[in-house]
Amino acid sequence: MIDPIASNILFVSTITIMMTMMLAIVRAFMGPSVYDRILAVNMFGTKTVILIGVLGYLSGRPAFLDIALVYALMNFITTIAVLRYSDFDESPEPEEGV
Amino acid sequence: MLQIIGSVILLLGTFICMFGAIGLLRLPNFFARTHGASITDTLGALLCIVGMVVFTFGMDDPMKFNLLVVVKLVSIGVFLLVTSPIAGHALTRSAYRRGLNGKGAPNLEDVANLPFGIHGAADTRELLEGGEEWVSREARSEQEPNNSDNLNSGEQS
Amino acid sequence: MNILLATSTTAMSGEGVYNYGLVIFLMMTGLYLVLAKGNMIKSVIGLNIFQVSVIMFYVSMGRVEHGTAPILLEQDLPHHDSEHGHDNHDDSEDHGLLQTRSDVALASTADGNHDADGGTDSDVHPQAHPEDTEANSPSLHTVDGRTAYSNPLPHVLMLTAIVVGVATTALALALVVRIREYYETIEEDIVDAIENRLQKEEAQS
Amino acid sequence: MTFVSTITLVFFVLLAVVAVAIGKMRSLFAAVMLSGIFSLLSASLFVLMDAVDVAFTEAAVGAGISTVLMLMVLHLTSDKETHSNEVKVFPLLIAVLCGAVLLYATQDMPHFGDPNAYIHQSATADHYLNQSYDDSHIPNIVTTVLASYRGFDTLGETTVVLTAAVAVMLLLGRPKEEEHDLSKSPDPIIEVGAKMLIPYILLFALYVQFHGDFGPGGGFQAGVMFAAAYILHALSGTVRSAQEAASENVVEKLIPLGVLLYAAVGVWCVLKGGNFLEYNALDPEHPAHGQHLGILLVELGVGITVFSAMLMIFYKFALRGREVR
Repeated sequence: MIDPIASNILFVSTITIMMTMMLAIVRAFMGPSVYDRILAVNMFGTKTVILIGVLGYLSGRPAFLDIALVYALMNFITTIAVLRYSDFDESPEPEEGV
Repeated sequence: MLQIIGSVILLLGTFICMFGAIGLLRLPNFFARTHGASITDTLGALLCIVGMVVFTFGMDDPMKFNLLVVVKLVSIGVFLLVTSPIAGHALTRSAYRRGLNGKGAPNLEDVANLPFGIHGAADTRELLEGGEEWVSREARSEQEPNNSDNLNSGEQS
Repeated sequence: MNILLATSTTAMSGEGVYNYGLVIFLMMTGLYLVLAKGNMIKSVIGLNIFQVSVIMFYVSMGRVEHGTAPILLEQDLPHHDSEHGHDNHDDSEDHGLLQTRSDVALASTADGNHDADGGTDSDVHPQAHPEDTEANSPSLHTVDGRTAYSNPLPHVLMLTAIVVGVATTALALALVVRIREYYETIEEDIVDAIENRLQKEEAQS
Repeated sequence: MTFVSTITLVFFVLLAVVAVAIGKMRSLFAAVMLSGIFSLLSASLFVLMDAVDVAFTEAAVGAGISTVLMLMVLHLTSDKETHSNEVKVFPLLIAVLCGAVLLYATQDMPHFGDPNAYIHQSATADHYLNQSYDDSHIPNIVTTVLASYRGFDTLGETTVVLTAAVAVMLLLGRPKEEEHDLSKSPDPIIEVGAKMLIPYILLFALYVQFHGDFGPGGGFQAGVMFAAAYILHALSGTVRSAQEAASENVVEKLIPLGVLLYAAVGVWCVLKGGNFLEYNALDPEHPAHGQHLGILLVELGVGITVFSAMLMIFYKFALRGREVR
């Protein structure tokens, strides 16, 4: 059973997380350097973890936190991979955004 | 009641995340932006996790596989706490070594003079000698041009 | 009730067909990338977008409003009875998806062996009081007193499709790597030009 | 519209925006990073649409393995689009026309989330939802359908993974070990931190493999996660160290082993007097036990194949090395 007040607060939290995600997406679009994008993607991943957790509570089935755990893990692996393989270009100058 | 407390903590965490995201968007350069991202990845995310744990303790119904959920939450928290500083460190370091200059970029010579440096003073000195664009002009003029170790060469001392 | 619904009326539940519109937009973005971009990696990314859009299409078809994931709630496992006639949805007694598990439960209570396999995990804790849950919780997936599960079949199809998709993507990327090693480019038109020149030279010699 | 469907709509729109942005990015690296975001968004959407197993797979595959592979290929090839970004009329025309036709066709489609839609009324859906627990005593219907009702299909999909892995091995064999880029350890902090995590990742992968009957998860997801643990080992240290943990020879043999295990379960069913992959025959007294056993073994086979195929594909790309330009 989920308290109605708590449920409303969860709604607000979900909206906040989504706004956070949108801000991160904007940063990923803008760049300007590749590292900004990596940072934004990394943060977006963390926010996804939390969003999926909150959604689990909202739908009353928090057993699905497994997915969030996988996300936390994969996010890390992606970041490390990016850093291993990111000798893409010597010039760190701004790239064109959207 | 625990549910309300938990969700309020969660809300606080999400707000901190949003502040961090605003920082990510508005701060002037990469090194400053890492602050915003770090806040969301550590304090914000952890508050969210703590909120969810408290929330779980407030649930008293058939969905009461609380222990497993709490274990999962705690492992997510530990995971985030371990991975995001590592990722942040690696990212900033790699950006720094790749020569991402900016007003926020620390002066490596100053750092080298600190007693502990970035990874100990010796290492930082080595960085100074083998580094790239971020090295000061004097140092760069001295070093030979073809010394650009790539990102992966890392610590070989 | 087993007739294909040819027209959608506002009286029906559901939220319109916006999902299909957005899925088609995604699909066409992927298609455009595949067709228009000469860069092979960009094409592969376009294929991935296309793939995700197809997956999204299937999964969105499997969704049910107020539904939940197709992992049976403990209250729906056969040792529980979750029949709660709510109220006035008189015309929907034969929703296949929403069919209660309670009739199954009644039919199978004689088989006392159910608990031994499925009910031992902590996810399906047997001390359930579904009555309380359904009366109080705002986030329940109960329609007409029956739990609404989303359709598992699209999920299964798409789950395997994702893994196969990444395997085939790896194959495509391997081809891209080989092309790059041979032609030293990953742009289609340059590869074409090189091929043409090679053919001409062959014809001349 | 409920709250959840509103969020779903917002996510759909975000997904479309990100897709367009991917198309517009000149830098392929940025496009790959954005496709990571795309994958995360789509997985959130899967959770919103109650497809937790699909979300799980997308989480492990799309956000993890796929991005890693893309990055490796960018490293091996190049990361810039050389051509300008102008809109090409003919492909755009085709896309718009196709989209218009498809949009026209959606008028007859059932509404999003409509429980009266035919897909939910069909006999299969009804059977899966109402009978699967009695057939196999597994609460996760997706697992039952995947491994039991549609066992043939999954066997085929596993074979496709095997085939793709073999094809990648054929294309990218002949490693040039001296030149590859994971021959040096990157950073002690990354290395130590990753080493701390790897055992827990493996443990969690085992949990996903064997808990797939009760929650989201199963062979596909667990296989990818096992592979991810080894990939993390390679990325945080050297490929050499990962190969010491799982040598290429062994991995190579594991790829067909999983498919063979899967098929062997089917043959076992035949020998027991049932049809191919009819697990009921495995335990005639308790058909549900037979189902459980069969599903467990089959998922194990899938897990082994997916793990070894993904890891082998990673090895092949990692050991390829960049041509000297």
